[in-house]
Amino acid sequence: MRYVKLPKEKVCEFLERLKSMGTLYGPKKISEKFYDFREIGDVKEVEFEYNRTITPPRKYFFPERETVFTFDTVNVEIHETMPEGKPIILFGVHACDIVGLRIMDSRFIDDLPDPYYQIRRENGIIIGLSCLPDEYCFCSVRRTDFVDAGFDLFLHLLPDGYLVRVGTVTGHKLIENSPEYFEEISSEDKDNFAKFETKRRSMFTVQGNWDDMRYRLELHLDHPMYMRESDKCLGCGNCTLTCPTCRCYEVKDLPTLDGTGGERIRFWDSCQFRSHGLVAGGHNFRPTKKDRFLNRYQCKNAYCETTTTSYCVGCGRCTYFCPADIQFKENLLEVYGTGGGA
Amino acid sequence: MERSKMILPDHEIIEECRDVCRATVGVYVLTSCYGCQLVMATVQKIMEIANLVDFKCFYMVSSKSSMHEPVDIAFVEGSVSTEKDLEELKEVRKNAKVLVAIGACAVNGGVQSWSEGDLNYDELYASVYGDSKIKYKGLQAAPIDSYVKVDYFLPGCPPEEDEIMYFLSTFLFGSYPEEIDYPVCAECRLEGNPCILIESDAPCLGPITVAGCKARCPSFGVPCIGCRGPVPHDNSWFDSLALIFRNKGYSKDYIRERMKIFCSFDKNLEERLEKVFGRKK
Amino acid sequence: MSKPDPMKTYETHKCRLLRVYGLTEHEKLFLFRFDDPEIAQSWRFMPGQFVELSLLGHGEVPISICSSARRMGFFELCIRKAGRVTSEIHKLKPGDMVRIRGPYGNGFPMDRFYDRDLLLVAAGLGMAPLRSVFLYALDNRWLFGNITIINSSKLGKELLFAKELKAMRDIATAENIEIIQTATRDPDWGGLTGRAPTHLDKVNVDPTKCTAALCGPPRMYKSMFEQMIKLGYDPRYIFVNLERRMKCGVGKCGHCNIGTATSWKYTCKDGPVFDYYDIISIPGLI
Amino acid sequence: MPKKKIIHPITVDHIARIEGKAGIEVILDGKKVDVVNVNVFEGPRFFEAIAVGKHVEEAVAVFPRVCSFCAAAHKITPVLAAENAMGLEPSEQTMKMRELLYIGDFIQSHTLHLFFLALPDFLGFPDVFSMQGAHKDILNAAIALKDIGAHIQTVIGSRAIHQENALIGGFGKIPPKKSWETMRQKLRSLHDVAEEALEQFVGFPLWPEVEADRVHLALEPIDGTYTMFGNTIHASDGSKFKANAYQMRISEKVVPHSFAKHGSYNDQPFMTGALSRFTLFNDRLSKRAKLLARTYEEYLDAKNPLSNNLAQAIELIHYIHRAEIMADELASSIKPNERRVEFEITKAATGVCVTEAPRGLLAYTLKINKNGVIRAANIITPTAMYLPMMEADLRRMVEGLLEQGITDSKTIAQKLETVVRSYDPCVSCSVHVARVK
Repeated sequence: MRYVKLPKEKVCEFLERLKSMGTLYGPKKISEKFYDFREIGDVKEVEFEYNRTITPPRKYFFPERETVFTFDTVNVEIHETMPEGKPIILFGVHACDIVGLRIMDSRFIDDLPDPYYQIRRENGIIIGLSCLPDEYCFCSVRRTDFVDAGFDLFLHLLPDGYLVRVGTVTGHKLIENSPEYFEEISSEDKDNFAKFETKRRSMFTVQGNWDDMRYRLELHLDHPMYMRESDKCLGCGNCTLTCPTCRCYEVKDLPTLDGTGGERIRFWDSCQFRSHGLVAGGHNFRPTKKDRFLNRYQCKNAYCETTTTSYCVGCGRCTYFCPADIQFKENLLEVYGTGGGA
Repeated sequence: MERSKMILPDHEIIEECRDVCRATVGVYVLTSCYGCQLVMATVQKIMEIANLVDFKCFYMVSSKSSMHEPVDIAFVEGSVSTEKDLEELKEVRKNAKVLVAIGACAVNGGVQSWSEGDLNYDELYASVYGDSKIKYKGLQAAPIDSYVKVDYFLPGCPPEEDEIMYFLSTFLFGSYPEEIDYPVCAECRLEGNPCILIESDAPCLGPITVAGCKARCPSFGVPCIGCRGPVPHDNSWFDSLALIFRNKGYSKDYIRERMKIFCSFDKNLEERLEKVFGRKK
Repeated sequence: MSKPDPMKTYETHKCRLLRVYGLTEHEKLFLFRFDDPEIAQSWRFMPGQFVELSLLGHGEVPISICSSARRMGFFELCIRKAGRVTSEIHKLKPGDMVRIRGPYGNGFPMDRFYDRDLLLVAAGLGMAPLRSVFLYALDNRWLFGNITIINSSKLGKELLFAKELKAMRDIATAENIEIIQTATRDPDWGGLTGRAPTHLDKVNVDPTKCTAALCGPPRMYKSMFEQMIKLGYDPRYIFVNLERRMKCGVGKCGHCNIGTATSWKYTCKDGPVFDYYDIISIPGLI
Repeated sequence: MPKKKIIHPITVDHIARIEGKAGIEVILDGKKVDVVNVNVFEGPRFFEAIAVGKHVEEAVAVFPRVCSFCAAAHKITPVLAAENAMGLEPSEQTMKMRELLYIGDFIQSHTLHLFFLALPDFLGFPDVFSMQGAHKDILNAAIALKDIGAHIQTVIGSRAIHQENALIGGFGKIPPKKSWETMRQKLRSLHDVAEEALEQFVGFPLWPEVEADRVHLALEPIDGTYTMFGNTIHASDGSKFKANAYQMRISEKVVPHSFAKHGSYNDQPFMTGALSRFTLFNDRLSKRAKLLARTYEEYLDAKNPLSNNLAQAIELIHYIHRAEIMADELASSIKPNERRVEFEITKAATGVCVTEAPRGLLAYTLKINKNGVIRAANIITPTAMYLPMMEADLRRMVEGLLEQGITDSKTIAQKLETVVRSYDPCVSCSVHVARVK
C-alpha cells in the first residue's frame, strides 16, 4: 500500500479540490450533540472529530426514497429513472462505516446487482478518517475498527496532519493530480501513526472479539433479555434507519390523479415495523414487538462472507440514537455471558 | 372499536372510469375547525380535481351542495358532537361507497376529546353554558368510527396535502391507499433531524404518533404534539414512552394529559400508562 | 464468469393475458404470453421458481409458476385473491397486459429427482408450484420412476386443479402415476379424507429411492417429516417450497428474511426451495 | 298564546361557503318580520372547559384548533396572554416574526374569503370551481395570494394551519436569511395581484336595505401603524378603553338557537372586523392601500356590512406591502440563535390579550396557577361578538325586500346568505365560548 502525508495546513485546500470534482459530503455538527453527513458548502464546516453521524453513509447510494420508474398505465409501459451518475465524494468516513458500505455492496452488487445502487456506488469516492472510540463503540470486537479495503483514501490523524493510505487507483489518481498537497511520510509520522493506533485500541470498553457471538445468541433464543428489553422498545425503527448496514426497503405505486400514469417508489423500511413481516391474507411472520426485536438481533449478528464480519459493524448508532436507551452492546454481552460463567 | 385489518377492503372499490364517467365525491363536516376541508379546498391541484370528480357536497366552498346524494367517496371531517352530527354521519354512511375519516377529529376525536374520561358532556356544557338551554342537543365528542364503519383513516391536524392527493389518486385509480403503521419518530430520523427527545429531553410524542407528516414539528425543533394520533394496530407504545418521560422527570399527570390531547380514544392509553404508573385513582 | 448486467435485475417484460380459468372460489388460473417474440423464445424457468407480476399503479406480487417448463413463451399462474394486487388481477380479462419479471428463486433441483420415484405432497395453494414439478415429470416421463401426488385441502371444492387431476386418472394408472385427492374437513365430500400424512403408507413409491417435494402450510411439514423419516425416506431428497413476503425477488428488500444469527436466509434468493437439512438447521423456517 | 301564523317560511338549512355550520331562519308574522335567527348548530367543543387543569404550553398548542382559518390568531393571542400572565418579555425579533406570521394568516384568510367564499355570489357561480372557464385570471390571482399566505405561515410557523413552531417565549426554529429573502421576493411579485380582489368587488352596489348606523370596535394598532396588535380598543361612538379590561364592556350571553354565544358592547350589538378597523384607522394604511381606499371611497360605507368585503380587499393590499417590508427587515436582521426566552412559572397569575384577528377582535384571558396549569380560560371570538349585529342586518334586509314587494322566499334567502357571507363569519370558532359568569 502507498502512504503519503497530508499536512494540516493543506487539508482545507485538499477539500476544496475534492469539492471541485463533484458533490462533496462530509460530517457536520448539526446540533448540540449530533453530527450528520451533509453537503459541504464551506469546507471549514467539515467536522474532523465526530463520534457518529445520524444517517449512515449508505443513504448516498441507496437514498431514503427514490423513484425507480414512472409508468404509463394505458400502454403498460415503464420508463426507468436511473441515477445520473454524478460524482459523489464522501469525506470523513470512519472505518466501521466503510465496512458498512462493503456489506451493502455484498448484498446490492451481487449476481443480481441493484442498478440504482451500483451506478451511484461506481460514481462514489470514499475518503476514510481515523477516529477514537467512545463508550458506544464496539467496532473492535466486530473486527471493523481498521479497514484494508473499501476506501479510495484513508486519513489517519497525526499531530501535524494526516497519514494517508491509498486504497484504489482512484485514490492514486487523486494524489497524482494534486501533488502540491502531499508529501512523503517521515519516520516520525510512522511512530505517531503507531502511537495513535495503540491509543485507539486501548480505549475500547470491550476487548477481544465476538466471532462466536452468533452461535451464543442462537443457543439462547429464549433468553429473557429479549422480552425485557423489547418491552421498553418504541418500535420506532431508529436503530435500523441509522444502521449503516440495514437495507430493507418497501415499494409502493403512486398513480397520478387521472390514472394514466404514475411512479413506483421505493423507500427505507424497518423490520421493527409491524407490516414488515405481513403478507397478503393477513398472516404476520413477526406479529409481536418481541418477534421483531429478536429478529434484528439475529439479523445484525449474522455473518457476511464478503467482509468476513457480522452484519453489525459496531458503530453504536442503534444505541446512541435509541430514544428508549436500549443498550444493544450490553444486551448482547448479557446473552453472550449466559452459561459462560459471566 | 376494532379498526379494520385493511388487508383486503371489505367495501366496494371504486371502478376506475377515466373518460367514461366522473367519480362522485362528498366532503362533509361534523364538528371541527374546518381545517381538513381547508387543506382539501386549497391543495395545489384542486382545480384539476374539480375537473376529474363531481363534488356532490362540499358546503364550505360550494352552494351546490347536498347531504342527500349518493357518492363514491365520502370524506368526513370532525367529531360527532351533536345529535345532528350523528344523523348526518349515518346518512353519509348510507350514501357512500367508501367513507374516509379525515383529520384528527374524525379519526381520533380531536382536541375536543381532551377531557375524555375526566368530564362528561353535561359537566362540560354546564361549565360553558351554565343553566341556559340551547335547542340543539350536543353529544360527547367522539371519533366517527364509534358510530359507523369507517373504511379509511386519513389522520393529521390538519392532514398533509400529499396524503390527501395519495388517497384521492388511489381511489380514483380503482385501488386504495396503503396504511402507515410506523411512527413520526422514524420519519424524523429519515429527515436527518437531531433527536430532541434524546438531546434536550423534550416531551416529544413522535415515537407513538403515526407518521406521514415527515416530522414537521420536530424538524422545527418543536416536540411532536401527536396531532396525527396513535400508531394503529396497537403499536402505539404509550408505556415505553411514558417510562422514558418519567425517567426524564416528567410527572404522571403531565404525561397523561399530553398523550391524551390526540389519543384519548385509544383503548390502550390508560392501560399502558397504568403499566408504568400504577392504577389511576 | 462475466459481470452480471445490472439492467437485467429488475427488467420487466410485457405479457398478455390469454385465458382465465376459474379454479375455485378464490383461485383462478391465468395463462400469459410474452409480448416480445424474442423474450418468448428465450425465457426459461425451473419448477419451483416464481415471477414478480406488476399491475402498474396497483403494485407487484410474487407468484409461483405452475405450468410446464416446456411450453416456451407461455406460462401459467395460479393466483389466490388475497390482497391489493391479486384482487385486481382477478378482474383482468383476456387481452389485458401486465408486466412480469423473473424467474426468481432457486427452484427445485430437478437433476436430483432423476431416476427416482417422485412424491408430491400439496396442501391448499401448495399445489400451484408442485403442478409445475408434476408437469415436468410428465414431460420427461422416462427420467422418473413411479409418481404419487397427494393433493389436499380443507374442503373438496377448494382442491386446486382437482378437475385436471381427476381427468388424468386413466392415463395416470397406465403411467404408474397415483393421484390422491383428499379433503380434510368436508362432510359433503365423497372422496378420500384425512390429512396428507395419513395417506403416506398407501403410496406406490419406494421411500428409499424417492424424491419428495412438499408445499403447504408449516403445520403440515412437521407431521409429514416425522412420518416420512419413519417410513425410511432419505432426508437428502425431501424438498419444500416456502412462501414468504418476497417483495423484490432478488435478495435485496429484506421482507422474506428468515433464520437466526448463524443461518440468515432470504427466501426469495436462497429459496424458496429448501431441503430437509436446511429446515432443521434454520430455526423459524417452518 | 296563539301560534304565530307562518306565511313565508324563509330558511337556509345550511349556509354554504362559510366556515362552520349555521342556518338562517326567518319567521314572519303576517307581513311583519317576527324572528330572524342565525341558527348555529355547529357542535360545541368547550375549549375553555377542556383547557382547565392542563399545562399552559399544551393549552396554547390546542387553542389554534378553535379555527383553521385563523389558526395563527388563535395561537399568537393565547401565547401573548400566557406571556402576560408570566410577565415574560418576548424579544423584538420574536414579536416581528409573530406579526408576520399573523399577517400570513390575514392574507390567507382574506383571500379565501374574498375569492373562494364571497366572489362566486357576485359573479353568479355556485362555487369557485365553476369559475374555471370564465375567470381563469381571477383564480390564478386567488391561488397566488393564498399560496403566499400559506408560505409565510409555513416558513415561520411550520405549516399553514395549526402552526406548531410558535411557542410561549419565542420559536422552536428561526428560518435562515435565505428563507426571508425568498419570501420577500415572492411578496414583491404580488403587488398587482393583490389588487385583483378589490377590482372584483368594486362596482357591485352596496344594498341599501342593510344600511344602518352601527358601533364599530377595533384595536388601536401599536406604533401608529395598521396592524393586529394594540392595547386600547376604540369605539366609533368616540369612547376608548383598555383592551385588557374588555370584559367590562364586552359581554356574552347564551341564546337558545345557537351554540355560539351572542356578544354585546355596553349591552348593544356592535360590529368588528375589517370594516371596523378600516373605519377607525384607515389613515394608517400603507400608501398604496390608502390611495386605493380614497379612490373607491363610495364603496366603503361604515354603515353597510357589504363594505366589509372591500375593506378586506384593502387590507389584503396593505398586508402584502407590509409583509414585504417586514420580510426585508428580517432578512437583514435575523439572528438564528435567538429562539426562545427561557421561562419558569413560579406564581399564579392571570394574563389577558386582545388582538385583531382577520374577522375582528379576539380576546383571551388565561388564569394560570403556580405550576403553569390553566385554572380558567375565557375566549371571545369576533363572530360571537358580531352575531347580534348580523341578525339585525338580516332583519333589515328581509324587511327592506318585503317592502319592495319581493316575497319569493328563495330570492330572499339567497340575498340573506350574501349578507351573512359579507361578515365572513367563522362559526366553528365562535362555538364553545366563554364561561358564564
